[in-house]
Amino acid sequence: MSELNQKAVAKYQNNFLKEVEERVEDGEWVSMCMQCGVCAGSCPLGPHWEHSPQKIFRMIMAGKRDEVLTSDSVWMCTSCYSCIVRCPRKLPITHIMHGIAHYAHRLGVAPKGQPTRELASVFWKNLVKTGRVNELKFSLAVYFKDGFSQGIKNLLGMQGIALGLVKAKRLNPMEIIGGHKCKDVGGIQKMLAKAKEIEDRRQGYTS
Amino acid sequence: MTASIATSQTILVVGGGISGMTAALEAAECGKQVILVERNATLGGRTALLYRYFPKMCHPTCGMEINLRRIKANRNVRVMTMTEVLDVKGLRGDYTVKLRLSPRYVNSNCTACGECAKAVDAEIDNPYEYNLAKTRAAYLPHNMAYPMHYVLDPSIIGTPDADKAKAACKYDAIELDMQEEIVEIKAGAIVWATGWKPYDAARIQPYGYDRFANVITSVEFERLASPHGPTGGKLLRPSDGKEAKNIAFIQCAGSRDENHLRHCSRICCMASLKQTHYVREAYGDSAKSTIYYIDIRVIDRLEDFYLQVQQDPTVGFIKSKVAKIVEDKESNLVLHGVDTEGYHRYATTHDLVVLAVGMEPETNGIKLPDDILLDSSGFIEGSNLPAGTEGIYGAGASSSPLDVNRSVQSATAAALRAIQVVHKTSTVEGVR
Amino acid sequence: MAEMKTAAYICSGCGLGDKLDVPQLAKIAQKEGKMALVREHDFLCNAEGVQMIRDDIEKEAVTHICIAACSRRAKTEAFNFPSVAMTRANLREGVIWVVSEGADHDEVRQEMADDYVRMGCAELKKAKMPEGNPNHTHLKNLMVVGGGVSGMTAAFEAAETGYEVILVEKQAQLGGWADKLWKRVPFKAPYAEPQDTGIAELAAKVSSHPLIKVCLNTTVAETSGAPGRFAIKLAQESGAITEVSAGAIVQATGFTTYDIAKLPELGGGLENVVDHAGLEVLARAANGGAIKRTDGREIKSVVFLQCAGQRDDTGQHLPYCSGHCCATSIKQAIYFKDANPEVSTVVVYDDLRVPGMGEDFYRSAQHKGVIFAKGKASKVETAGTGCRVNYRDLILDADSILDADLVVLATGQVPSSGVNVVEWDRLTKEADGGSVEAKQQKSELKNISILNLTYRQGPDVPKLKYGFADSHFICFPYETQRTGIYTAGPVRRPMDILQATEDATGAALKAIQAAENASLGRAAHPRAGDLSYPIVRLEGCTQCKRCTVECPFGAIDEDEKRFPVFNEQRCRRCGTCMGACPVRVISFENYSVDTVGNQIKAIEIPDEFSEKPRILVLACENDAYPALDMAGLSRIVYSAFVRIIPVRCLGSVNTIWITDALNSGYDGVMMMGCKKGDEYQCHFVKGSELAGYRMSKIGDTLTGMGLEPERVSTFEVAITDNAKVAGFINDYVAQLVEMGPSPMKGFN
Amino acid sequence: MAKKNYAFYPGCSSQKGASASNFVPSIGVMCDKLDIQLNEIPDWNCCSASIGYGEGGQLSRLVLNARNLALVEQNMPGQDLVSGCPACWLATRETAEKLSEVDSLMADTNEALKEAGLNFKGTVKARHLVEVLIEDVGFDAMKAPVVKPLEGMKIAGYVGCQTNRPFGIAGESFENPQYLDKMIETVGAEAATGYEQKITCCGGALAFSEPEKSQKQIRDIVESAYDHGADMIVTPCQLCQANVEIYQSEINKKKGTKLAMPVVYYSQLMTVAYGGNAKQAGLDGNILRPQKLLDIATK
Repeated sequence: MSELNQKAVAKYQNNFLKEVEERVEDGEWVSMCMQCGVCAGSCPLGPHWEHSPQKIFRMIMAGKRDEVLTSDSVWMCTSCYSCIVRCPRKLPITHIMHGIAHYAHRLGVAPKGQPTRELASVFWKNLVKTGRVNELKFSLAVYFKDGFSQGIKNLLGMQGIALGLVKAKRLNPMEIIGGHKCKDVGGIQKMLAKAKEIEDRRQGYTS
Repeated sequence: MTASIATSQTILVVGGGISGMTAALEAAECGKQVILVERNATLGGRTALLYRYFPKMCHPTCGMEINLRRIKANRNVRVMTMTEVLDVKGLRGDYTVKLRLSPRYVNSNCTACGECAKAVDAEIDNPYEYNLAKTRAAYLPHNMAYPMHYVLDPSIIGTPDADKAKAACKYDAIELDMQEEIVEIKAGAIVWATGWKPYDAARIQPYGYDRFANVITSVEFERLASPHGPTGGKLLRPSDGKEAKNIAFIQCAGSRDENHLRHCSRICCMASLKQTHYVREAYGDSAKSTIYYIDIRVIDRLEDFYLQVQQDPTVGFIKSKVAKIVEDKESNLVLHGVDTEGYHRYATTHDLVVLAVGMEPETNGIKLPDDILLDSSGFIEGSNLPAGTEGIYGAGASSSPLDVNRSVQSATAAALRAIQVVHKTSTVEGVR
Repeated sequence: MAEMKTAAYICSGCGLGDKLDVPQLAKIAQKEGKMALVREHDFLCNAEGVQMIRDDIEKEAVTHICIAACSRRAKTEAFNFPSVAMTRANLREGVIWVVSEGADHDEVRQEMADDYVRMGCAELKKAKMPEGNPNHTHLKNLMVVGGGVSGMTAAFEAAETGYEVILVEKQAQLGGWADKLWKRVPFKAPYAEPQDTGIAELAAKVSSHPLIKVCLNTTVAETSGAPGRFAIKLAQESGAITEVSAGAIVQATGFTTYDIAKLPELGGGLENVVDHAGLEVLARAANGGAIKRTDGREIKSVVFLQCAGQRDDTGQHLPYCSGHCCATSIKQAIYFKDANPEVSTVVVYDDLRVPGMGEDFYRSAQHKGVIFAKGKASKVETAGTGCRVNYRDLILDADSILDADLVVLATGQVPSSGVNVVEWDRLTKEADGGSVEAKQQKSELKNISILNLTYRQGPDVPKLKYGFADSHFICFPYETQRTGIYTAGPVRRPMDILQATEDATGAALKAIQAAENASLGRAAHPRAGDLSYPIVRLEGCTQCKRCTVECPFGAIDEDEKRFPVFNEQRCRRCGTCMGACPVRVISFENYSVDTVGNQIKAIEIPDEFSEKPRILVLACENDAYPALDMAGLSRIVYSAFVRIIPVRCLGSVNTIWITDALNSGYDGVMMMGCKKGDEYQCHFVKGSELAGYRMSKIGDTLTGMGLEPERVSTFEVAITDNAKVAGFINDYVAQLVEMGPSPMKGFN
Repeated sequence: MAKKNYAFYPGCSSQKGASASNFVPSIGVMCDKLDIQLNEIPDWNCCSASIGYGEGGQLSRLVLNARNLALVEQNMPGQDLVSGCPACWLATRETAEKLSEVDSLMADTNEALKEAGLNFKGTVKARHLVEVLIEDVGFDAMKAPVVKPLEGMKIAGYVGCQTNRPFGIAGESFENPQYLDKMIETVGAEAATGYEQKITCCGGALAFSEPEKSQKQIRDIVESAYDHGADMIVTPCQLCQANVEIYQSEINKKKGTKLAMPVVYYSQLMTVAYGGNAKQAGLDGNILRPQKLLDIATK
């Protein structure tokens, strides 16, 4: 168990709802759920996950901390916002799902090898580095995330698509050398570091 | 503008549905002078358009018959239909109310013989059938209409149809030059009983009321079930007239929803439970009703009714707010969602979907006296004036989403409050 | 009284003149109907026609008029002549609109119209203008029984309307259950926070009101009389009796809470398990601070179990839902959250029932962190220093547990409604039959009576179900079967404070109205304003007691000689007594054995070779008659062989009408009334049931007359059955044609 | 007529050689015809997209978007921020709304922005290019420059998610928005009515990480367009365009289908209707050749 996680367990004891309310983006909305299930039925990834949003909310209220934080389901959000626009209690469900996923990742308890989790990390690194995302680098990083040989396999599998894009000038192989970046990368990086510092303070990771 | 036709001892009741009729009658049967104004061409309001009441499964028109008989027998009540309140001025005990009387184009000579309807060709959507059917543009609102007079739809005025109607009437009942009138009346107290309207189902977009012919509302379903309705009481679906045997009832269609109505409309659970009876009545064991709900809200003795429906093998319950409806090629409807009791995903096909639409107060959309205080949903909560200085009282579904029984209680209470005002005013004036 | 002068007016408008031989109708009215004056008019309901009638009344001293035109339900504003007796021959809805079109049917159509004119004239000759009950009453004050929210509200609202009130409360102070609450559920926007009960203020206003006399420590020892003249004996705790009188009564005796000791599986009886009332005690003690248990320990976690002993389908507990408990648990959970947001509050519910704006209160609690778990509790046991709740989490579909310092059981309301008069009636019969045990039980039962009515039909207001003294009717929630006595608040239906306040205000109006109407000699609902009243020729009475037993409203007592004593102010004018009376000594001025009997005998019966059967239809005026009218309005055709007479209620049908009809050569009789049974629709309670019962006994008579029992049939007709009723008629006519003409034909 | 100025936020996908780069010229032609002047925000940064949440906290993501808003506020006063990419628009608009609602977040954001030498007061409105077309230009004005009506084409208007939810176009339904069909008709083509996959999510956010699931969505979207007799799909979403277009071959490979439904971005349609050539419309950038459109463009 990671240190952050241990600290969180100690801090909140059995009050997982409170933990979520304080530390998860829009977590204070969780208690407003009335278990109607419209989110569960609206999610395009519905047939694929184990826990619907509404069930996740009930699990939070019932103190099922481990089950929630290790759930694969919270990583399956496509950000389509169908749940949000239909929720009769106007819960920002998309954001809460993102928030739970982020929190689980932060504590280091999110499911290992969860593809979206890995992708998200790569994406963010890519972003922080230049202030903009470089699609080619990003894609390559994703394909090679499970090691070199798997990366080659992935790449071969997708080469038709990649070639098509290259042909259509929508994937530039030259990007690998240079590519786009913001001028004020330094400022952006400082700004992001500051944001994290503030948020950590607010959420009680640091005092 | 014509002269005043009432005094400060008069109680004005606004709205001629069951609440308004009740308030008017209860006050009148205590000996008070009452003016009952109704915007439509007939008294009766929404309950007159229902097939049966829960939980007794009796007919709303039965009670209406009694109330109409009370009105016919009571000289203290003056009924004004096609009349709307434009403005209320003054204070408790001394209101001046401006009324607009829309032309009916038919006077009280009308004997309801029906010759004018036979003469006209134009048809209009019948508002008393929730537009599920057409009616001739000269029409009697319904069989229980009071006054029992025909109406000409304004759309035919100035057309040859209007002249045909006039020519067909042997009793000089049709007055094509009838004009809108504005009158002012005095009143000591006002009971505001303007009732409710079904929430606009088209706004609940995932359910496709505006796109799918076989998604209808609970009030429309009442008309389908009524032997006086457009299908003669047969449960036929609108798209193809096929018998609708497998029917979904979707609860909280608009209610308990911050995108629509914040409040719970109270009546819808019982209304749907009642409507499962219609389906069973029509098709026996081959009927199939499914209720999709969040919480079944049937309080007090109504629980008996719920229990009875639960025991009906043709009725199923799914705890779920339906996420969306898709129409298939045969115009059947596929409901998508998740049964939250234990999490079961479904995609179920139904012949017909009935949306248990919420009650929106009719106060949303009409001009109200300034001193009426509304709650967040637009129901009349009370008065802006200090306690004891108010003289306008909400009654029935204008004050809260109420069922008929509670509306009548509320209207009776409002009638007493109105009587208190005219009593106190008269005491002060030394009239009593 | 002025000398009777009759007139008949025959309208030829609305196609009557085209389809019927109006001069012939006029001739019938004159020759057979013996009308002093007969006039035809081509548009009787217009100003000119009405003026003609008015002129006759004024100038020709006409006292009785028969309008032969449209249905009695139509054109009531035009044909409104309050100073004369009036009958209506229904030629439009009853004849030309329902008889098949075409010359082939001219003959039967005309015969039908002829008969209706004969009947209208015949009825008129027996009808009198109701003069009103000469026994006027003068009391207009109210007695309100029960000093809780409902009773205080009823008393205060009546007093504010200007009526004096006697408020009777058995406790030493006003307030009732509501006074024991720390706060009440919100009744105003934003519906988010518990609010002050306001009970102390209300009690103060009531106590100091100049028109209210508050009697504490007092119960009702006896109630006799009728609206406008109730005589009441009040018993003080000391045993002293005071006699008072009142014009009408509101019974607002509230409820008791369901005993949690009956719920051991949910921990009822354990130290740290309380009901809502128990929690209010703790909350009041905390006075806004941290809520503590009786052992002084601060409560850090609390679980509310909804529907405890309610919605029970096992027959052990309350089968109904008390309606307020979800909001009450929400309110109490908020007590905890407001005192200390860290307190864990879980509400275990099956359906969360907060109708209307209660949804906002639910949201408010969720916002404050109250957790709602859809689940069913199976067991509550002591664990550690608190309790353990075992429940099935219905969302997670898993058996779960919750540990809490305190468990609150949301139990229901049990009405304090006094004696079950059905039980009373059974015991009375057994006691009269000599059962000592029944006599004993009866006297025990009397101890719990609230009103101690001296009525023949028991000491309290009849209950509808589960002990609640509610109205049976959707449209008329204030209907009770005891005129001038209205129930209000949780005694009639489980309810919260807001509803009880509305209910009590309405009940106050009804009580005032009952007293006012009694003082004018008028009937109460549903024949409000009716001035006719039962007149009995006691000299002919055989003391059979049928009228006293069958009166649905307990209006008729018996004197010591077992003669019926009519309390007219209690009477609703349904005529059930008239229908019951075997010696036909009961009548109303405008509705009697003769007014109907004369109509029956007035028609012309074709001979047995004519192939024209005649069927008498006695139709309930509230449902069947309007349905027949609407069949006309919709031009639904039915047989021209029927002759329809509206009756106030099938309960008023005296069997003599049936036997007279059959003796006169009618081929059959149809009785059309409303639905019977538990969900009866009769506004006079049991008219159609009584009719059914009486007709089941008529079989022997028919056999004696050599008639088939099918010649008398009862039909259930709802007001919407306009197409169905035509079918009933046509089918029945076909059945009778098949059966052949009545053998009684031609014996007269 | 004077051109109306907007602060343009192209987003990462519109950079040269990126997946939405081929739309850039068509946006240019379209805006030119409609008197819209797009001024690129200097040194704009990534919005963090739908996937940034995994690693980036809420405040980090707000700050990223606030930086762009602050750049507009500081450098391009009075101009609305406009993006052609729904993800960029959505993230920016959500940020603008959240910051205006929650004062503490605004304060925290500005504390972080200070590190990049910026400050945001909350005066900038974030809008989608389609919003600008509908609300500021209007359908009539959109129709005016049409010189080559797209007659004989039946097009399925695929709105997708993020241009539609949670904000969408004012007055439009989340479940059945009409504006795209109206735009199709405005340029003279026929809209495939009853296209029920109009608002289905294409799963773009999970295209890399959950390809099977995402491709299932795409298959439904494309097959329904075939069912409705559409010649092509048009979308206001750059991500949807890429996703729905490029994976069809992959689906064919795995599932044995023969999907080849061209998918275009709306500005491509308009450019052709406004008389632009194939290159201006960026049609060479489409992997699945929109033949009918090409025919009209080269006519």
